[in-house]
Amino acid sequence: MAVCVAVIAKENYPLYIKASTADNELKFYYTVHSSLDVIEEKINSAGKNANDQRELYLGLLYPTEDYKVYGYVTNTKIKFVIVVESSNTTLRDTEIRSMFRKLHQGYVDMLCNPFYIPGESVSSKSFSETVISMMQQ
Amino acid sequence: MTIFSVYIINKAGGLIYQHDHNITRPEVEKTFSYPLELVLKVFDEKIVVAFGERDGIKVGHTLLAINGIQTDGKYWDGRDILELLSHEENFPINLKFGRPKLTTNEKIMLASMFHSLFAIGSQLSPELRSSGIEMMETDTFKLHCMQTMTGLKFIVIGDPKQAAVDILLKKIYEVYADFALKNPFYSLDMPIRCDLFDSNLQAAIEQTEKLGISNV
Amino acid sequence: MTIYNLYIFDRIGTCLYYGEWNRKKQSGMPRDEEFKLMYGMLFSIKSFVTRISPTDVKDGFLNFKTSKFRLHLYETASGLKFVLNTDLSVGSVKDVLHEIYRTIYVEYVVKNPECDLTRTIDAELFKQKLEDYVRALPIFASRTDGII
Amino acid sequence: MADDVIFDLLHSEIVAFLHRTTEKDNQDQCINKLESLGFRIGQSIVERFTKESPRFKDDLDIMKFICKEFWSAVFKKQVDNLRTNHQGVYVLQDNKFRFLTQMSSGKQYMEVAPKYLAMSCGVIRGALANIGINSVITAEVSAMPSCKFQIQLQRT
Amino acid sequence: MSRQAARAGDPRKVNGELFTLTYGALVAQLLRDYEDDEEVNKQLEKMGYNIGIRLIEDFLARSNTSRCSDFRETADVISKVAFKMYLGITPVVSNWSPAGDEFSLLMENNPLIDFVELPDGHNNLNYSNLLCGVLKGALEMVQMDVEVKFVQDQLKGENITELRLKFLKRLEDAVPVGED
Repeated sequence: MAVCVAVIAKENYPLYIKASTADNELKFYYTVHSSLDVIEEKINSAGKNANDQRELYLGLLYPTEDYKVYGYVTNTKIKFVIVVESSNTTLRDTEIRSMFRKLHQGYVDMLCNPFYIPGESVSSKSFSETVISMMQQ
Repeated sequence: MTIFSVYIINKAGGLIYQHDHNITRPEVEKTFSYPLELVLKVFDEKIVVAFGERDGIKVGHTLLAINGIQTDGKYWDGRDILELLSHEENFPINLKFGRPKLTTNEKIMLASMFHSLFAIGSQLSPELRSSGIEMMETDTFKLHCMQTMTGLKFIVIGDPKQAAVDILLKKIYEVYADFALKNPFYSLDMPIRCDLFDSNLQAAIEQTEKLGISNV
Repeated sequence: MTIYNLYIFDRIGTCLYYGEWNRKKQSGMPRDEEFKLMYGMLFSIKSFVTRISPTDVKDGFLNFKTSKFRLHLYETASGLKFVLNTDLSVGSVKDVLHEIYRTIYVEYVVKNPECDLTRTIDAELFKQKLEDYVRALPIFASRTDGII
Repeated sequence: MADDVIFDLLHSEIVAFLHRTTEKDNQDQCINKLESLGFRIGQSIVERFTKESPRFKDDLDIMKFICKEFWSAVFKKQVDNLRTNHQGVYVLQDNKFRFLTQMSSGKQYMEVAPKYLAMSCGVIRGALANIGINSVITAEVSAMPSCKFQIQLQRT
Repeated sequence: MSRQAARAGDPRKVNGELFTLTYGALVAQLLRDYEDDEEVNKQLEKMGYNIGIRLIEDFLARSNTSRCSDFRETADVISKVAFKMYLGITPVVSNWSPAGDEFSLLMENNPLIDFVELPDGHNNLNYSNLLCGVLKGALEMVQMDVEVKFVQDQLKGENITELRLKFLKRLEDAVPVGED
């Protein structure tokens, strides 16, 4: 399903990034990186608009030839990015939303581990399992 | 209804009469395998259940007999009981537990204990000119005490629901006056040993027990 | 009806609290001696009751009465003893004492981290709550109020 | 509710533990530790509480959230009064603060009140920090069980 | 949907999480301060003991339980009443010793370890050791001297969390000074 999942700290450095294949990791690193500007833009523009723009899910950030990049930002300014293949037409908006919800829940639980130090890169086994399950569906 | 026992205590706290009327003490016999699922301890030179309850055996019960033979305090057949029960080869073993009958010494001790409790009860009174303890209520019995002008205490222990105990106490006082005091061989403050006293007391108790029933 | 006084003892006999309302007579000894005598008496009564009882006791001693007052005991499984002296017209106060334990002692002593559970209670809030509670009881009536 | 009790007792014991394991003349260290424990708790708890909620509009929106939903969840009631000077200082008054209600209604134990407030200050600061507001928080008690929290926002 | 409705969680759950998170923060802090698993276990047990001697009063006041005179009864009350009341779980009572003086409490969902992933190198840490102290302190107040320890822990990859309680002795009521 997802080919890349990333969690970005509020200061815009990656806390976690996972690609479906190791070869692609560097490539997606750039994809994710360039999506951050779009996210910032979306958040800032939302602030000026009406109340209904205050959803956490940001929708499709941008499509490329091969991929679609989706974004989500929590109230604590943690950004989630999910990259899927453009060729995958079975994925609707609702599926993407539910993937983000799962990711968010996983992140919240991970943060609640008392031994995790907020702001450090994520090494939790159970969080990884959540992400991997999203890539294998 | 039920009257359990009667005590008469002289003004010095000495027990001068005691009668157990209607006491059925619980006894439970059970064969145990090793290890014993009860915690026992030595208390007052007897083996007593400290913790753990099985089939009617309760905390506080005394070990009365082993394999049908009575225990002798901490010992049985000349052997230390706790030691005996710690060895697997002595099992299975049949143990009889229950509340043992009070010995005469214990009754004398309890009487003198009550004698001082009676006085402390009065001393700690928050109200002027209080008597000592006249009635004591527990979940298993009620104790009634009447002290005469001469300092003699008549005590009746009965079922918590037994009625008319105060009448019985007065009656016992009369029986005492008629059959102990008036007996030329009775000397004051000494133990009462007198058949007529016994039989009249018995009759008074039985009458009270019947009265209790009709009152319900 | 009248409440004379209340003693609260811990499991080793320390008097944690003493309060008195319509007490008419003092014991004629220093307070701490009185506490020792009271606790000693309760201890002996409990022992007396378990020995003399014809059957197995569960709660054991509940109360005694003299010609002038009734002493009530409520003991928790943790060994706290609440002792209330009332006049003779007052019946069972088990519920009252349980309520003092549950809503006042537990709330304002046990849950007050500054209270040491083994020492005399000095928490004002506890004392005030207890005072309010006792004075509002139907069985509390000062004789000076002219109640017959 | 019964499980409030274990939380209250745990809180009291953490305070007592840090109090007895820090030196008498260094009680600031005890307060600091309580504060930093609270900070970490605040970070986690706010992440959970805001999981389903829409994004905040502005600082005031955040402060209202702290006074209502957050306070209710953590301290079992809402803040009684919220005031601001519109220059980044907010004063939250709670007339019956959770950790003081069973201790005193008046001046008794006033001198020990700070250690029972330190963790809470940390929790609030941690929560605010995680939703993007750095702040300095002080608690003030003039008569228990009432308590005032002053939150000074730090703009960087 | 109103903002309130969106944010206000189930209060019971929220409170449980607050407890779990606070406990977690405490353990993490102790581990930083003491750096030694055994020492942290010891401190946690001590703190638990202090909580236990207070919690028992709340428990007795709420449940109106009288003193237990049998360890099986104790086991039942701990599992079905106390754990249920304070942690919302009912551990399974099992593995009784032949003499009836030892049993285990089996927990599948110990709320203390929700979210917790133990860092490497802490195999001797009994993360939930507070519970041992709580039980020990509480039982001591009702005249039971009991040894409590963890024998299995899901945090260490075991299938279940197992707490073992061993009855040591009955504590006697204190005899007042000057009495027999």
